[in-house]
Amino acid sequence: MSDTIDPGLRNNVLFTTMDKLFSWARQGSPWPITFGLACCAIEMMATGASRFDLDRLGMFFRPSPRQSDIMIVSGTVTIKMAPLLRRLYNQMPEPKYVISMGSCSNSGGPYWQYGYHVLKGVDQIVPVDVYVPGCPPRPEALIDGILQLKEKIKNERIFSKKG
Amino acid sequence: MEPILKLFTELLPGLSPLLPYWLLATLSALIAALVLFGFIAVFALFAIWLERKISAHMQDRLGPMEVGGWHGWAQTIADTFKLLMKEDLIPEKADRFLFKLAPMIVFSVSIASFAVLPWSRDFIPTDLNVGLLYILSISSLAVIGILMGGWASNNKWSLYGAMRSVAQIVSYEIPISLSLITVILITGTLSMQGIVQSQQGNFLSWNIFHYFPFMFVAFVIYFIASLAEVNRTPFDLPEAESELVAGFHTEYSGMRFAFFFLAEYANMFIVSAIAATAFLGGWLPPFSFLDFIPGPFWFFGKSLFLVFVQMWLRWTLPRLRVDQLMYTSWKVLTPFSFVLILIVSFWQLLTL
Amino acid sequence: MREYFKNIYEAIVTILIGMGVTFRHLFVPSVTLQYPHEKLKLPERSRMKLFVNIDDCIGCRQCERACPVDCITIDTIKAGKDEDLGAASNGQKKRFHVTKFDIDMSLCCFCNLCTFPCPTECIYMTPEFDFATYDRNNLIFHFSNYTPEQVRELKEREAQQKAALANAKTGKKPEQK
Amino acid sequence: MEAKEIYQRLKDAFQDDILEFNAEVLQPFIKISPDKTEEIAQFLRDKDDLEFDYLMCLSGLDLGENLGVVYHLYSMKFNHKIVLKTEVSKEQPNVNSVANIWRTADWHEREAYDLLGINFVNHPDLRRILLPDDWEGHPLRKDYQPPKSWHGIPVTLANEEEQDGANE
Amino acid sequence: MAQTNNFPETRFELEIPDPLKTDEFILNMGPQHPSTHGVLRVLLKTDGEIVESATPYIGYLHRTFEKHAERMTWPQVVPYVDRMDYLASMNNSLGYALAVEKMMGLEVNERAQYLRIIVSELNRIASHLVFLGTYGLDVGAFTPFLYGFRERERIIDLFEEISGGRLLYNYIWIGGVAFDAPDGWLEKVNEFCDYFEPKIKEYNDLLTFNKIFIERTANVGVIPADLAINYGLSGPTLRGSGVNFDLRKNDPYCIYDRFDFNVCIGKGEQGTVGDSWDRYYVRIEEMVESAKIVRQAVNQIPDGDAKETVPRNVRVPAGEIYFRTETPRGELGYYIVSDGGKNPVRVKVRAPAFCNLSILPAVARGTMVADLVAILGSLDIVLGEIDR
Repeated sequence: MSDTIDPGLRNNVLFTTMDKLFSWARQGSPWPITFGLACCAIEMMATGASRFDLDRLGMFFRPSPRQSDIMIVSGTVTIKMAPLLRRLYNQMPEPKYVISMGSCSNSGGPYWQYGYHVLKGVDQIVPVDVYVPGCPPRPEALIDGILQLKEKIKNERIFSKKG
Repeated sequence: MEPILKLFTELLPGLSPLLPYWLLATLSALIAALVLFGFIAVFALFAIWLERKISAHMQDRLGPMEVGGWHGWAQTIADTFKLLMKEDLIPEKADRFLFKLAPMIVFSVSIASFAVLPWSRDFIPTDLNVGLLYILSISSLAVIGILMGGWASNNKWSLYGAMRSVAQIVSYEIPISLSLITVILITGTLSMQGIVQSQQGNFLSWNIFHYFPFMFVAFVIYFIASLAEVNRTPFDLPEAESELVAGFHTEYSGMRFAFFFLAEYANMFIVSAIAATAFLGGWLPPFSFLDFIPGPFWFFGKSLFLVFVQMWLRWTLPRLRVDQLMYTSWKVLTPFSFVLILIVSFWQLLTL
Repeated sequence: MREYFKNIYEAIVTILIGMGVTFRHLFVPSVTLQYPHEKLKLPERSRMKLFVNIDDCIGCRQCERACPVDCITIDTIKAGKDEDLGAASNGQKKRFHVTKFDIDMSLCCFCNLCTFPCPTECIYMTPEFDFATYDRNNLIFHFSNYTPEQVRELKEREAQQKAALANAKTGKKPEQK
Repeated sequence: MEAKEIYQRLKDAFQDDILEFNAEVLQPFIKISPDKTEEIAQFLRDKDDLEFDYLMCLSGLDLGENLGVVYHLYSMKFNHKIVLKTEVSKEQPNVNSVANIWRTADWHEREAYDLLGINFVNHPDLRRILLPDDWEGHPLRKDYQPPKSWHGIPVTLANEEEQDGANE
Repeated sequence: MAQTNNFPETRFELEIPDPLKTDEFILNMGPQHPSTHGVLRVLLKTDGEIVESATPYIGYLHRTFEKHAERMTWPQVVPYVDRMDYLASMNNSLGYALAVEKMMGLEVNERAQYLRIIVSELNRIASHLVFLGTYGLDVGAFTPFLYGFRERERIIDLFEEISGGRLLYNYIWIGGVAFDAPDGWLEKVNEFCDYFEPKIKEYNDLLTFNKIFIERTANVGVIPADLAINYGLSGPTLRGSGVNFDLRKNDPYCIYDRFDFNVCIGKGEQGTVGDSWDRYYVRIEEMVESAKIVRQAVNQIPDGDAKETVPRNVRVPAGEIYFRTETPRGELGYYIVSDGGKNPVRVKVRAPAFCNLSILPAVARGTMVADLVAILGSLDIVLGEIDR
């Protein structure tokens, strides 16, 4: 939409306020898709459970990709799973974000050398926004990754020009 | 319509002579509808936040805390704005027209039900003389929207959810109507305002304590059946997360999903409001000396309490299976409400 | 018929019991830890990010061998005869220039196996976990404090020495014959 | 019952199809011929004094020249165990299936087929179980080379060889 | 509802089709589905709500453990073993360590043995708590999930204190354990037991004896004992069918013969023996028994150096072994072949959940979609172990 608008107008008050509002809304309610793959999924569940409580940050798990904003790739992505992961990603509506959680999805992790059936990093099939290191990452580490993502979303511009 | 019309003519005495009656009536109806819409939106936002808080505290956690400062009060507002800006996805193989229509139907049905809810002695959008009948018939329309949505999504899980929903709502209409018939037997009117007026006095004269304990049972039956009517746990089969992914709204995203979501909470309020009107004395205070507190407070408070109980149940109970759902409706609730009708009519006959 | 009423009775009673449990928990203080604001005190042994105290490293490559994932990459260049690289804090003599000591934390499986064989205890796991990044390359940690110039210099010297050694050998060989 | 006695029972019943008995190792095993596994299994399960009703494990292994299948049997009733082994050549890896004797074997045999390429004759549904249906090769064989990519998804890292070289 | 599966194959040739009979509906459940506990895919053929056949497709988490084991040295296998059944890493590495020790003929230090028992029984509780929670989710109750995780978090804290890891510990090594217990740790374990035992009542109130829960699980997915044995089921899934078989009693390993505990078996209290409720309740009871073992072990533990017997270089003589232990999911067997080198030649894992899952097509036939979810949940599968 921004192509049709005069560039001078893009930075006006209305657009920047709108931008602020919407990026605030987006970072305030990133709904992840219930999508557990392996060990990290248990830590993801633990993050969602009482001790760490993802609900606190406005995240609540949606079972359907259509209603979710972020995908937490939690665990080893195998070759057999890769096309399905890609399809799920395609089913999510824009704007969508991917958090790669744990060594396996960052780069194949412990299985990167001899794992003939393991994808060497989820970034080979979907664009990744935040890499959370750990095997598995602590719940706090995942929350830290989410906060990083929120920071990224906050700085995004929809209407006005960047910079 | 008259009360609102009267309200407007009183508020704007200069305006009323200038405009023709039909315009005035339309305008006032429009304004009332807008006010209701605003109320529904605000209430749904509040209820979603409340539900997340209540569930969190029942589970030893905190719930939304970050967005908007104090206890995440702005959480649902953020959710709504986010859903507004989401990409509007329509699955390629979906029936586009029906797919778009479904959430509107579901949502407009829940708005329509608000038309006859009595808020206080004077404030009722329309005091239909068949108010209860109107609500019963309007609320069963929602199922058409759900079926449309489930069918049009062209997703097997959605279809399952929609089919379950139809079966469920059609079955549970019966115990709902039957248990409300007992109220009609007692009050002798179908008008919502009339039902409330007949419960004047302190809380013992509410319908729920009438013919104790029979009307109490009727209330419980109504409440259970109404849970099924609005697809709440333990009857949330149409959107059973662990079975059907997200049920009939699996394929919906963004604003369309938000409509379903808002409608669910609006419906929760409606069924609670009906229960409050029919059994708990509507806008009447529990003791007559509390008359100075305005009616809407009592009405809203009672409804909200029932909404709370609905949430409470949701976070406690597992979900029924589809055949057990039917069993509950046809073999437990329906016969019980029949028996209740018999008892109430006999009692009335005897005490005539 | 009796079964029927018993079922209804049981359903009502057990539902009420369950509701009692959840209601009681409404007033139980929550166990939630509000992470960015409150932090859990981690036990001593908790193992997150690997850290190498490069001053103590003697370039023995034990950790590289122990790692099941091969996320540690070490390059060493042998010190010259007259060079004294000093000693590690526990007295072990350093014999290698550690020109490269990279740990790819995006591969690491946090198993702690590398820390046990280390003779100088210079590689260990720290309780630091919050290093999520936008770019995977940030997860590769370089510990060696040699600049590329120094490395080039050392490599050249090594090559020279090797050549000299080879020359010496070839020079020697005819003599032996 | 001791392994020795079980061996005697089997030897009496199947003569030449019982190839070898070794009691020297940690867990004594009986080597049987690959085309008689089903009958022997039936015998072991159904004889009243043997009653090996529980197949603990069925594993395939690559022995270099040949492929082996190892059965670990257990009897719930008598609390005795026995190990059966059989060997087939890599060219003709045909072993009689025991999936109809113990249903446990069903998936285990599919797994052995998937990962080692052992062909189980008479198996009700011999398909790949872990890998995708159109995967090439049998990964647990010692000489297996993973493919570069599968349906466009990279299986091995493009620069893996270089990295390996750097590590060594 | 059971008759529908026996519908004659020739039904399409009938002149007048049964008006109530609809076409088969093929549903693909998973790999991304909230109740498949990971990435299992089940292909359902349904007739309305009734499942005509359910075929599990696995391998979406095939992480090639067995190939890795061939490339790793003996101690390096342990981290990979941990990652198989990620809900019970301690039990997994215990089995591996015991198998290798038996091949080496290694006697492990007493204190290390007790520590092993304590951590693996605590891990059993933790694993069953996750089962409790996810099973609650499967049947639609959300709250037990969070209660289960609340208690599990405490066990995880204990584990983190002793091993440094939260989920994957690499704690039990060949020849002993990685660390001795820190000061005061054993008292904390006792405290945990005191805290945990009353919580069982809460779960029972909230879920176990809830009428709706009973209706959902009792008489659903009945597995008769002989079928269970033939399918090679093990662990609570087998005991739920009324078979009194627990490797800790029947084939004792480690030092389990020193402790006094009961083997819990399904009694069919709410329905038939071997239904989903029995399998569920066996696990609940097992948590109590595990707490009992933990208490005894904490009281009996001798002083000593737990790392004393850990060899610096692991040399395994040529030979082979099949060693089985009881993990929370059942019989975990390691078939290890060594040629005397520094790497194993073959490590085959007999995963309990692999066998447990294989019974699904047999049980699921003729049930409803909702029942299928309940049955799948009651088998307590972990995909990391099934696909390895």
